[in-house]
Amino acid sequence: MLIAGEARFDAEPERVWAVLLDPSIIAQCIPGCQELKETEPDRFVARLKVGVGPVSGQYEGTLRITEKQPTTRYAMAFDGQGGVGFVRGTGSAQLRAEGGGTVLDYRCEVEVGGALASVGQRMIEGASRFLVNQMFDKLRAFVARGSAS
Amino acid sequence: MGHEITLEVNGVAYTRTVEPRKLLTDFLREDLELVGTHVGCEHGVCGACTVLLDGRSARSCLTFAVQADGTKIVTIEGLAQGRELTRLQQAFWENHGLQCGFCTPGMLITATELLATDPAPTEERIREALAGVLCRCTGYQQIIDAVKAAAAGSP
Amino acid sequence: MKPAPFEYYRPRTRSEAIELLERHAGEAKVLAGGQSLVPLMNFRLARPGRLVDLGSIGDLAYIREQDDVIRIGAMTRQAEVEDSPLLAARCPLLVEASRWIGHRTIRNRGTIAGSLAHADPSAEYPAALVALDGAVVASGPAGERIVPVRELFISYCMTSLEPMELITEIRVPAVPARTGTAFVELSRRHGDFAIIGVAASVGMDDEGRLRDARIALAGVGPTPIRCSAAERALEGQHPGEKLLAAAAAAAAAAADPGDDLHASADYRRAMVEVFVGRALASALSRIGGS
Amino acid sequence: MGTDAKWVGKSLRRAEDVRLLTGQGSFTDDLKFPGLFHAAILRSPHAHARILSVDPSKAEAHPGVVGVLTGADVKRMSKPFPAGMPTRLRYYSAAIDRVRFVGEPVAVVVATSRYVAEDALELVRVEYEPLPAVVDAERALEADAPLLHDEVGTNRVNHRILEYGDVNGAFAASDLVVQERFYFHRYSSTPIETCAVVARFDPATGVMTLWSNFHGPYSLHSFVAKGLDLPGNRLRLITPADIGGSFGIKIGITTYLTLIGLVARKLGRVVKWVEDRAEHLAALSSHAERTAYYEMAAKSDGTILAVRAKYIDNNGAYIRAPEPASLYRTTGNTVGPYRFAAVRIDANAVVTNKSPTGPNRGYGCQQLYFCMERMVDLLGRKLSLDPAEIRLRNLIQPDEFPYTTPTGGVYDSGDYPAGLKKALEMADYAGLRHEQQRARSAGRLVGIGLAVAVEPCVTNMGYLNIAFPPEQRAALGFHVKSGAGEVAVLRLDPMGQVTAIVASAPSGQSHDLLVAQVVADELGVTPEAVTVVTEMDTSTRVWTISTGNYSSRFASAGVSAFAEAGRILKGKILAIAGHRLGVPASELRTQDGRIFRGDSSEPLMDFREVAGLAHWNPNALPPGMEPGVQVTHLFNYAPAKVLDEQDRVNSSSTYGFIAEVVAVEVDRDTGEVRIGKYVSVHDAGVLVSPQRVEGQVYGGILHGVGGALYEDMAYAENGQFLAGSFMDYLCPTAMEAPRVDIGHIVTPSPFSTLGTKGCGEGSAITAPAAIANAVNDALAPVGVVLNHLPLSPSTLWHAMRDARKKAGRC
Repeated sequence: MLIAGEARFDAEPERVWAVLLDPSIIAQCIPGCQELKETEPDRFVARLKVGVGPVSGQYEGTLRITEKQPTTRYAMAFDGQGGVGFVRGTGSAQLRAEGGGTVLDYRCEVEVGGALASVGQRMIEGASRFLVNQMFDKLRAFVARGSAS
Repeated sequence: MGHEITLEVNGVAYTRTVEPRKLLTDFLREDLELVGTHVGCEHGVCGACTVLLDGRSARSCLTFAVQADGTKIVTIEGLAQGRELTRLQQAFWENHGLQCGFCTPGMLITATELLATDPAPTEERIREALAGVLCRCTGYQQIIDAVKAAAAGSP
Repeated sequence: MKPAPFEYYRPRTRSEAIELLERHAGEAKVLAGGQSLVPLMNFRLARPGRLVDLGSIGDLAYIREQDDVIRIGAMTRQAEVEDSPLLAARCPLLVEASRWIGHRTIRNRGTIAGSLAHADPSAEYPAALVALDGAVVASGPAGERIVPVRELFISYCMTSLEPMELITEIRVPAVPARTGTAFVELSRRHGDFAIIGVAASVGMDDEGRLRDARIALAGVGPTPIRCSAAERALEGQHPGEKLLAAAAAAAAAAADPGDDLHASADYRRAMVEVFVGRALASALSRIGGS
Repeated sequence: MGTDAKWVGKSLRRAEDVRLLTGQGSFTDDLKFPGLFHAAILRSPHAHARILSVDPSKAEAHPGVVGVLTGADVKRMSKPFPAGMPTRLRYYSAAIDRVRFVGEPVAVVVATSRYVAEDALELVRVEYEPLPAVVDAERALEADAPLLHDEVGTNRVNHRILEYGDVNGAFAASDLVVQERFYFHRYSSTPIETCAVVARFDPATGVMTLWSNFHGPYSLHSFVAKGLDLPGNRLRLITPADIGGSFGIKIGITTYLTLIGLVARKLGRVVKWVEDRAEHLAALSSHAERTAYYEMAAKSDGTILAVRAKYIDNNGAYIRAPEPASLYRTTGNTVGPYRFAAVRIDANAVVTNKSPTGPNRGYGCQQLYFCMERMVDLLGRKLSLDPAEIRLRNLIQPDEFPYTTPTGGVYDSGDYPAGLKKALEMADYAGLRHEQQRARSAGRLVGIGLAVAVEPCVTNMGYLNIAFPPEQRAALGFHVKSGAGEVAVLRLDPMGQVTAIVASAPSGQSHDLLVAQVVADELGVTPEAVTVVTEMDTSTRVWTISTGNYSSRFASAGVSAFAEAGRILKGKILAIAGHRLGVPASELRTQDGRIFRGDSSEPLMDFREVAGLAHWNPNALPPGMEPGVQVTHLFNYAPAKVLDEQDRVNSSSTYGFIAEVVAVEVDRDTGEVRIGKYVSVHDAGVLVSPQRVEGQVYGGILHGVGGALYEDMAYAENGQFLAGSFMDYLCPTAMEAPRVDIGHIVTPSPFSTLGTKGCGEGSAITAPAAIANAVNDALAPVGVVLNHLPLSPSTLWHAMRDARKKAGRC
């Protein structure tokens, strides 16, 4: 499943970049993230409690930053296992300055397995999009806060 | 964790303590040893677990036993009066309305409700009502014929 | 396939229910009819820590009319909606939509508010109430507020209700004079989730021009979709094949479907066009003379 | 056959129905056991992954948990299952170090309740390393495809090229050749009762007792014994009286008999596992999906000369016995009801990251006839021959029976043209075509589809050897197979009452009733007077390697066994009576449980007196006669011979015939298919109970309708299973079921005792073909040809849109 889109930020790419790579901020923006621990540079373990509507689950997993080109591009790989299945995938983000702000193009290739896929496939795509949007909304709020301060 | 519930099943009053998550199907089968109600999917599609709950058909796999506190339930075991089969049961018997018999509790309960509300249903109505119960043996034709026969039979 | 453990509460009053939701905000889930929630719990896709069962709150099941507004209690079963003579006369769209929900056995337990709160975009009542410009009464610790149904749905199975809020009533305007309504649906099997569903209502003035058309779609986006462009295209026009086709095409443009096992996005979009056409034709045919 | 049959041929009520109608049935999950614990199975969420570690400690510590079985235990306690083909592939009841399909068992947790066991499943920690997955069989054959079994070295785990007759000559002599690719998808009959197993191991005697709804045992008793690493006489399989349907699908239970047996043995507890629907759909069984390439050579008058076909069967992650038999079970009837004399089959069994396959109502036939009947239609279309006409030109004629097919089948009896003509007549074929013309000119998409097929019944074990190439078969010690039998046990108790003991583990097919009718006729009693016992117990029942409920056996082999047992028993009754009365037994007859001489209506003795004598006073019996009055009779079909060197085999024992006519309308806007008319004519030989036969036909048709239009065990490219609930796996309901008109023709089988044949697989093997032909006929005016299933509305709509686009471009 491919989730792609763009997110706009009212701040220059440098500022957006700083927010995007700040683990403490990321932890607050990933929906349902209860814990994000950096085990070594660019490697994290995470605990998530994700809920979309009535569907909810606990996941434990890892997140690796696999590529970093400051202020322009980064990529990551993630995987998580929960009671009813797993989620794994890769994502990349491309940043560019536009009209004083930043446009972030993202592409996420997400694979879902287990009961989530075999029973919940009807809802996964919609739910994933919702979660991605939720994350960017929060990120935008952080970026805005930073710009204001 | 346990909740005490009191309910009437096939005319018999029971009081039992149940864990909230216990499905009514499992309660009937395990706690009351009424194994005539069958488990086929546990997500409300196959209909094998259908019972009458306060006179209306309900999926016992989508109902927690705690929810049935204070209700009156009829299962397949409670349809016949003593050894006397109901007209519907008789019609199933005569029309080969069952092969393996596993969906039969759902079929009988659903058709019982249908005939109680519509004593002379059209074939379309019968099909629509029975569509809530899956059967993999009969292709439904002899079940539909049985319900028709029961509807047409003299009271 | 057995649900995970949970705490169970069975309040006797609304306020008791709201209190429980407030006390366990975020952890507690409302159990109304359970016909959507319990399957998810059996698969352990849903695992609420606490369930607040509304089954014993006495005054939540009713259907009555007051000042051309139909008021339906939250715990009114879908079968009761289906069977209601009042709704058949004053809000036939809801009756028609009910018949597409699962099977009778499901409708015996499923409730109208449960269906709205579950907010499955493929479900019938959300689309029907969007088309009818219905509203829900949301009751919470701060009292009651009226939420128009079109503001209720925010995404797949997500509503704008607060975690400690409860739908206690549904309000729907009674069908105005010289107005026809229709609910049509395409599903793989009888009783299945809609591949697409269309709720339509259309009125006609004394000159035979269409007025106040309202169209909502199920199954083609993360929420029910109201087809404003299609509605505008109909407003004030005399009905005709071309007009209906144009409206149907406009509705298809509003759809935002995805692919799944049963239907491609393209197919769903095309079916919006087909079924909006069918729904409008059916609604038009039902416009009474009086 | 019995011309004086009093009960055979009547539609009677079944005695067992009363218990089923009142909720008193006895299904496996209904049985009570003291000290019972409940198992739940942890399953792989990955299609393909290495298992790096399994840590059950948290689960073991969970309150209520008795213990956990992991792959390490399975490897230690059991042996890989045997396979019916030459292979190095190792298949265990749970994954050892690698998972190969979503839903593969990884661990078993046993607890005080199923609820608690499922709680603890979430506490078993498994570390996986995902591997690339492959779900498409043709893709799996490519050199760079992910390899499932390193020890095998290829995903093509079985391959045979079978050639019969002068294929090249026939192609050279033909006027035209039709070529096509087909895809027959994966679906399953999904019985409403899922699998259930209760296991108890007695360490003192070393006996493993397994209660389950397995409708075996046949050859799979050895399969389970091997898996459990037990001698056969230490494995006791018990099946209660009621099984909630199977249609072959529950044959997949064998690996669970093993797995639950292992956990019961490890933990020293009585353990029950009831498969839930999610487990059933993801991991139990289905038939093998088939990609097939066909070439059909014909003369310009429509005479079919030869077929060349390549079967690529997708058998999922493991080859589980009796697979890869879906490739070979139809060998004898490869030509169907047609006369052509040359066939070449390139048979390939391929493993992929899907769940393992097995028999599913029709076992190999639905794939065979879908392709064949589509080919005949395509040929007819090319030659502008009506589908009925081209079939009539190619059918085997009634005077040719018994007919030996080029592949070795021996068709016992039939009148195929009469069967097809009857179906055409019942459907008013000419009228339907006329209506179609009118509908078409009004722009409607109306189609008529035909399918004819030979229905093989009672598998000859000999065909299983085809999976081995001739050079291996020639080797000393090769396990040569043949035979198709069934066993009947019949006795008069000391009070003179009749008991029949059936070993066939019925799952709704009314074996009880058929036996009662047949025995009643043979002995001269009423069916109600016969008590039929159907519970199976491999330790106490008499059974054979082919005993069980599969391949439409019972009405053919089972009925023959009981008819003959009845005759033997009657012979003994009369011999005893004759001896006692001093009358030649040949002058005596039985009626209503009494014994008469000649035409006299004066009873001389009754069964009670005969039984009393035989049981209580055996020394008064004729010299040399065994005491008691009971018969154990093993019936075997003589034509069920071994496979010959040219791979020819009579793969079944009796062969029925099916002809169907289906009329459909396709909604041009939505692609929905509505079945307007469905006519199904069957030759099942002599009918013991017409109502039961009709029940089988209706049921078979709906499985075919489901397969053709609704049901799809769909997988994503990455191997994730997508149809994991009955919300997405779409079994047709009463609203989707067509009303069916059934017709019968009867050509008694000369091979079975009463002239009966089987009919259990029935129209499940023809309906997909008939419906596909009808849909293609409907869509012909819009230029759509569909040679794959399922025919979902979305699929049809896309095909119509693509055809429009293509037409627009031209």
